[in-house]
Amino acid sequence: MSKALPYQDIQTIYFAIAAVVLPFAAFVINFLFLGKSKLSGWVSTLAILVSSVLAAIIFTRVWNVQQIHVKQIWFRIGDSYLYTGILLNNLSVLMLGLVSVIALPVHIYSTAYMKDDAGYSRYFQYLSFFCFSMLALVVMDNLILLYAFWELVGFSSYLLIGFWFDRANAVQANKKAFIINRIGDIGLLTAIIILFNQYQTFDIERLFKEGGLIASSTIKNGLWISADIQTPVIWQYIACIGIFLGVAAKSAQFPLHTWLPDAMEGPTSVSALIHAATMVAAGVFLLGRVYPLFNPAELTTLAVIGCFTAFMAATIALTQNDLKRILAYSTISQLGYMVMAMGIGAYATSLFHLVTHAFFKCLLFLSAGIVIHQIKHIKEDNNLDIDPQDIANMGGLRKKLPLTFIATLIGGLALIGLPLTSGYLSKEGILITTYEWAQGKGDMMLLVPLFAFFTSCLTAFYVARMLLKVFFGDLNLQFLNPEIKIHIGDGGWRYKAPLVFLALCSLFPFFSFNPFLHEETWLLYGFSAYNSKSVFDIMHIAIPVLVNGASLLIIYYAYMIYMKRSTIVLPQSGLLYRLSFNEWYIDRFYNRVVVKFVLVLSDMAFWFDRKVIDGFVNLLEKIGVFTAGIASWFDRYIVDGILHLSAVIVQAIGGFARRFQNGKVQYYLFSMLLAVIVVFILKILIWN
Amino acid sequence: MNILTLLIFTPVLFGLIILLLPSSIRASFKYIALLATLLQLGFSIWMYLNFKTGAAYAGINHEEQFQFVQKLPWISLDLGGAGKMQIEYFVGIDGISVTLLVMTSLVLVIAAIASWEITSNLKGFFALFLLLDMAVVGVFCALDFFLFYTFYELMLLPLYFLIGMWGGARREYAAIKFFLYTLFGSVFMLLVMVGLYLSVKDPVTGNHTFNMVQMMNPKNYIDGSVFSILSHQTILGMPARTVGFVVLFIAFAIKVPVVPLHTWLPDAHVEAPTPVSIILAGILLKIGGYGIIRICSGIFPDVAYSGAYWLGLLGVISILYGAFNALAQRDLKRMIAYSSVSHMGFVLLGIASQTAEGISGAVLQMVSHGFLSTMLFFLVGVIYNRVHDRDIYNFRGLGTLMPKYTVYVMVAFFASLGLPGFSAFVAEAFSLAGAFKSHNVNGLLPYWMAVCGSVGILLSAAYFLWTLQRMFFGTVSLKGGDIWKIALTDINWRETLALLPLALIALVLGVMPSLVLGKINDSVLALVQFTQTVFHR
Amino acid sequence: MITLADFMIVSAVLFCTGMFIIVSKKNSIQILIGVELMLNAAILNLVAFGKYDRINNSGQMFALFAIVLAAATTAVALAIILNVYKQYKTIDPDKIKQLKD
Amino acid sequence: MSIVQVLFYFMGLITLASALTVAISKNLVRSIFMFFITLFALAVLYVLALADFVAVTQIVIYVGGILVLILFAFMLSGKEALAAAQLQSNRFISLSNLPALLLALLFLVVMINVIFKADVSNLQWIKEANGVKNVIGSNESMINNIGINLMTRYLLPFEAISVLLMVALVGAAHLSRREGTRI
Repeated sequence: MSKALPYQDIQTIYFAIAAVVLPFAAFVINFLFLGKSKLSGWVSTLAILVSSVLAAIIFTRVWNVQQIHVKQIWFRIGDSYLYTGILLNNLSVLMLGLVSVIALPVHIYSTAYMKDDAGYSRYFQYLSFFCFSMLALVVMDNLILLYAFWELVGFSSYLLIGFWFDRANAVQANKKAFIINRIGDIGLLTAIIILFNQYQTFDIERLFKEGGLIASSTIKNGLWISADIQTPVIWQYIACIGIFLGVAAKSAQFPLHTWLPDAMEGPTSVSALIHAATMVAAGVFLLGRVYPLFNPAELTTLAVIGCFTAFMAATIALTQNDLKRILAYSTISQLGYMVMAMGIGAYATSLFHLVTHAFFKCLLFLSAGIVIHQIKHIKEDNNLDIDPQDIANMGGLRKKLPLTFIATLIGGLALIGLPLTSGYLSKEGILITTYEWAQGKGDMMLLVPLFAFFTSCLTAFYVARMLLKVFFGDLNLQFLNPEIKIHIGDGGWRYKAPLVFLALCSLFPFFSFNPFLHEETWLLYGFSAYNSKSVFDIMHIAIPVLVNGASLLIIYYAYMIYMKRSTIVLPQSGLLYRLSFNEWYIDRFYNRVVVKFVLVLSDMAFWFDRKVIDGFVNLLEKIGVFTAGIASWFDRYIVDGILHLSAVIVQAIGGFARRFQNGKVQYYLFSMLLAVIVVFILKILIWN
Repeated sequence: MNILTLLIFTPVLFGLIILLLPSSIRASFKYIALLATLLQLGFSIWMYLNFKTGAAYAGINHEEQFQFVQKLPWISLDLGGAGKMQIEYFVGIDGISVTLLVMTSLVLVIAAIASWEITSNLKGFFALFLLLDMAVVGVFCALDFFLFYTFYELMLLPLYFLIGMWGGARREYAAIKFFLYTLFGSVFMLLVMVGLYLSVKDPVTGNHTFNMVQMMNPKNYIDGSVFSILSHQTILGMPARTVGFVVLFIAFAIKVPVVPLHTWLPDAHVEAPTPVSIILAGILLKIGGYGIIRICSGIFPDVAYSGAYWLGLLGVISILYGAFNALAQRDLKRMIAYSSVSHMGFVLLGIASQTAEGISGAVLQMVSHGFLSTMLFFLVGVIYNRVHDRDIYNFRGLGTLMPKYTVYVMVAFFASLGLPGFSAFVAEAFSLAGAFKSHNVNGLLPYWMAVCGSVGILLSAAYFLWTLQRMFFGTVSLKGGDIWKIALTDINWRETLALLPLALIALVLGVMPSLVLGKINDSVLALVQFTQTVFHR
Repeated sequence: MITLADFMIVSAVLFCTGMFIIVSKKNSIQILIGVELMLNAAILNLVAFGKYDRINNSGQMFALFAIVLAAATTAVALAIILNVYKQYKTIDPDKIKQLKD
Repeated sequence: MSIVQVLFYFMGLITLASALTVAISKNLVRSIFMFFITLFALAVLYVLALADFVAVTQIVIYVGGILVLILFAFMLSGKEALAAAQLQSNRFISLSNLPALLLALLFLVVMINVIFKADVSNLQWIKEANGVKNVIGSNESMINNIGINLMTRYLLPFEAISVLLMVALVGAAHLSRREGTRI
């Protein structure tokens, strides 16, 4: 420990360490010793239970009280030291508490939900590992470790999405999730490297605290000036873009959102914990951590992208038939709200929405899990060939699954943002702040609150559609297959307790005793330093009234459509419908253009490698062989040839001479005479 | 007895024993080889533990700071008027060598374990294996250029035969390609070596010397000699020192390998038997990186400084190009071979940055890649041994058939793609950080290089995950049908014995990089200090 | 007046005829005849020049010697031919190729 | 043109014609007889060259000795020789004879050339001989002179030749004796 701390703080730190490490210990125990045992679920649950208790204690000790930061040297590289440490401030303890508190019911739920699965222990290994990474992520005090756990969170998400690794879709989805997350990771890594280069430290506190290194650096004349380093300002933008990529990948913001709907291939309990409540919130958490880095223009961009994501995801959710996909898009949409809130400066409101959303979305997913589970039961009991997640098959489950219905209803209403729910508090806060923010920015920026309102209305519609299709009316399955037997119910306490707990947390009293005014939420006081102070005016009443009124109207409209089938329905073949149903063709675009492009590029690279580089090498080789051939030819025919030629000449002369030695006396005579005559002739011709 | 000498020559001793033993007990050869490598590992671990750190033991260009030094006259010829020819048996290590030595010894143990699969001509195989063992260890220890070169060349011969005799279908092509490539590099290296020899005088004895440490001191260069910095000699119109650097760099770049000199690697890997692949990827490539650090930037720091941009560029190209190529492969071994190209690109990028972070990252990456590529090739060997096929498309759903194997594959893959917690992450992150920082520190590399380099991390995720998804996940479906299904048994204790230490080391190095960085820091700092000051006017 | 040149031309033609016979004929006896023709050509020359040595008669004297010697050689040659014929059953010199290497 | 000259040319023509017939003739017997004619014609030519003694010797030794010897040899050599002789190419100008013919013609050309170039009639010693009248007259006999010279001036060669002749005769006798196993 670098500095002397009071005993209680040291204890807090140990608590924090224990809270983080316990799930890891559970993971190790499960991995090493409890390979097949059902005990593993309870080990993990126990670990997370203790973690959440510790987190609660830490929360009470740190929240709005103090900030604790301890660090220790991890290793030295060159001249710079890397530290490992724990930073407990309002943000991290909030997240610490949130993650462990959400994880606990999910664990309990999972022990029941996964009980028949062959990979039960493996599931809890992964889950514990995820909890460890996520908890560590929120308490780490430096960017490198933050990044490390950031990626480990992605990795555990990868493992969990591909939990049923023999399903082709699941492994496609987890690959996609990891790679898209990798894009974000690279952005984040680049940003971290840029910051390291600029400030020579990874320490979050030193960088981002009030009056810290970030705050004291300036941008002037196209240069980004910190204490002793000047960098072109473009690198500040790139750092922000990098962080945004990280956020977009983790929190499923446009354009990197496409992995999240596919990630629903994992077990539903996983979707509830990771892809609704915690991991996807890590992006927003990261934004919260590095908030001071962004300048107003960048924040505006952030707001616009968040708003766009919210709107886009909501439109897609309108037409999806897969229960989990609807929820996934609604998650994207709500995350868009959070990012937008960060962008407009509603730091605290954004985090508030994060928290409320975590609860009600987790609740929704767990309920959906029960619904799907039960439909699957029906499917298995009756050997039907249906998709258990398709809401077209459902209906009327209200009576069969009363608790689930109530839980879903509470979650749904919170998602819409109707009063008395926690969602109302946080969402209205965002909408109001958006409106206030846009007021001073010109007409274009008014589009942001406008779209935010519109998205809210859309939310009301798709939530209503989902609720109506699942719980109201009659069970479509029965309608289609009248003879099926149905034995379903809410399930045991391990299903019910988490639902009840989360449903309670999704109601207003948990956050504020005033069900209508979000300003009175205790959570907001924790971040007063960042949150833009807003004056209380008429809009604070007008906007909620307006939005809720519109929502109610929409719900009524949906009710008319789906229950009474009396109202005009938008055509299901129009451009808008197809756009929505096909998820704006973004995935298809990625597959057809980006992935193809990369694959083509890699094929080209390989072609280049084989044909050009290897071709060149082989050409050299051929030239070599050819030269060698020439050399050997030369050797054989020229060098040896000369030798052979002289031999041949000698031989020829010999042979020629030999022919005179044919034993014929006359021939000898003839030759002799010939020689004589030649001498004579020469004598006459030449020497005369 | 000097521990380094012991370390270098232990394997040869065992190799001789194997040669002398009758072939009738050939089954015991692998145990003898394993014993030799284990003994070597013991020595290197002892050295690692006794290795002193601190600025006073930095090494690099201070002969007295090297540790475990042994210096004996080896070839000493009186050439009359031309002075004395002075070649020494001079071995010693500093921070950069020590970690690589430990890595090498461990990889050799694994390679020895992997040699269980060899069934033909065991005597020849293990004798060559141990000869190779000696040569690679010798390269990391040698401080005399002539000795270095001797070991360097000595590696080629056993490798050529190991690939050419125990390899796959196209082994002869691969062996020849490998041999020619590396020979091409080293022949020119010989010329530069001689040039350096003629340029450098030992200040004590006044003779020409092959001592590499002496070569790093500009004062030892004879005025007007070819490589003297002051004389500005030229070769073919280019500055002589640049030519010398480039030639040496090419020699080592072939080993690393740097695009476009890499094409021997996939062929050699694909055709080589598993233990040779392991040695190739685990150790040989590191010799390239080590050579660039110790010799290229040690003896020609001025050129390394001025040419850093191009080095970095080659590094980035290697990263991206190797990654793209890996993405296009369908042969598992070839894919891993290309991924090696990509990962070694980080080494080059780190070295080019000439920052402490970059070079430390590069060395760490070499160590990490040594373990990980060993693991990867061992894993490929496992599956190849069972069904004699490596085509990614021919497998599906191995995760169900071979769960333990899949766990190791996942560990190896995720460690390779730079998952935090494994060694490659720290190495790659700091290589990139160093490359990025370099612009501010010494202005060598532009910012974008680091950014482009990081894209390589993304691509490595793409090809590893694609392979995982294609081969290991999904429902079981094999090209060879039920025969394969029976053949594909999960890993046995021997394979576990090889894989588990590697996986643990990758993990431990990821969590505690100080195990490596602690030893190399002083040397790296000294090197950075040295390259930036010594040869600059 | 018969000039020396006339004799010599006759002798030359005779000589050449003899030579032709020697070289071309496939019969040892004919070859012997050729030899005799050539000798005679020589003798003719000797005789013709012998006209200009009245005192010593060297030309005629050597002509006589030559004739006598020719007789002797012919005798020996014929003996050889006969022996060869006994040995080889032929007198074609082409068939007798023991000298060939 | 005197009668002597005509005779010379006539005899020369006979000599040459018969010699050529010897050369051309494929019939061995015929060629031997043609040779006989040649020798006679040559004897006449010797007479014309004022060497009557030589001419006589020629006839005696050649015609009487050598020719008979040859005929005997021919007869002794049996049928095969005869047949072989018959087998010879009967054409004078044939490919196998061509080299020989060419050679002979070349020699002829060269010799005639030499003869004309040498201008034998005007040789130094002939002129001198003419000067001191050391020329045999057409009406004097040289037999006396030859006999004296043979026993005085050319005694040594005469004796040497006699020895030689004896050796030759011994050799001929040795060769032709009937033993056959030797060689």
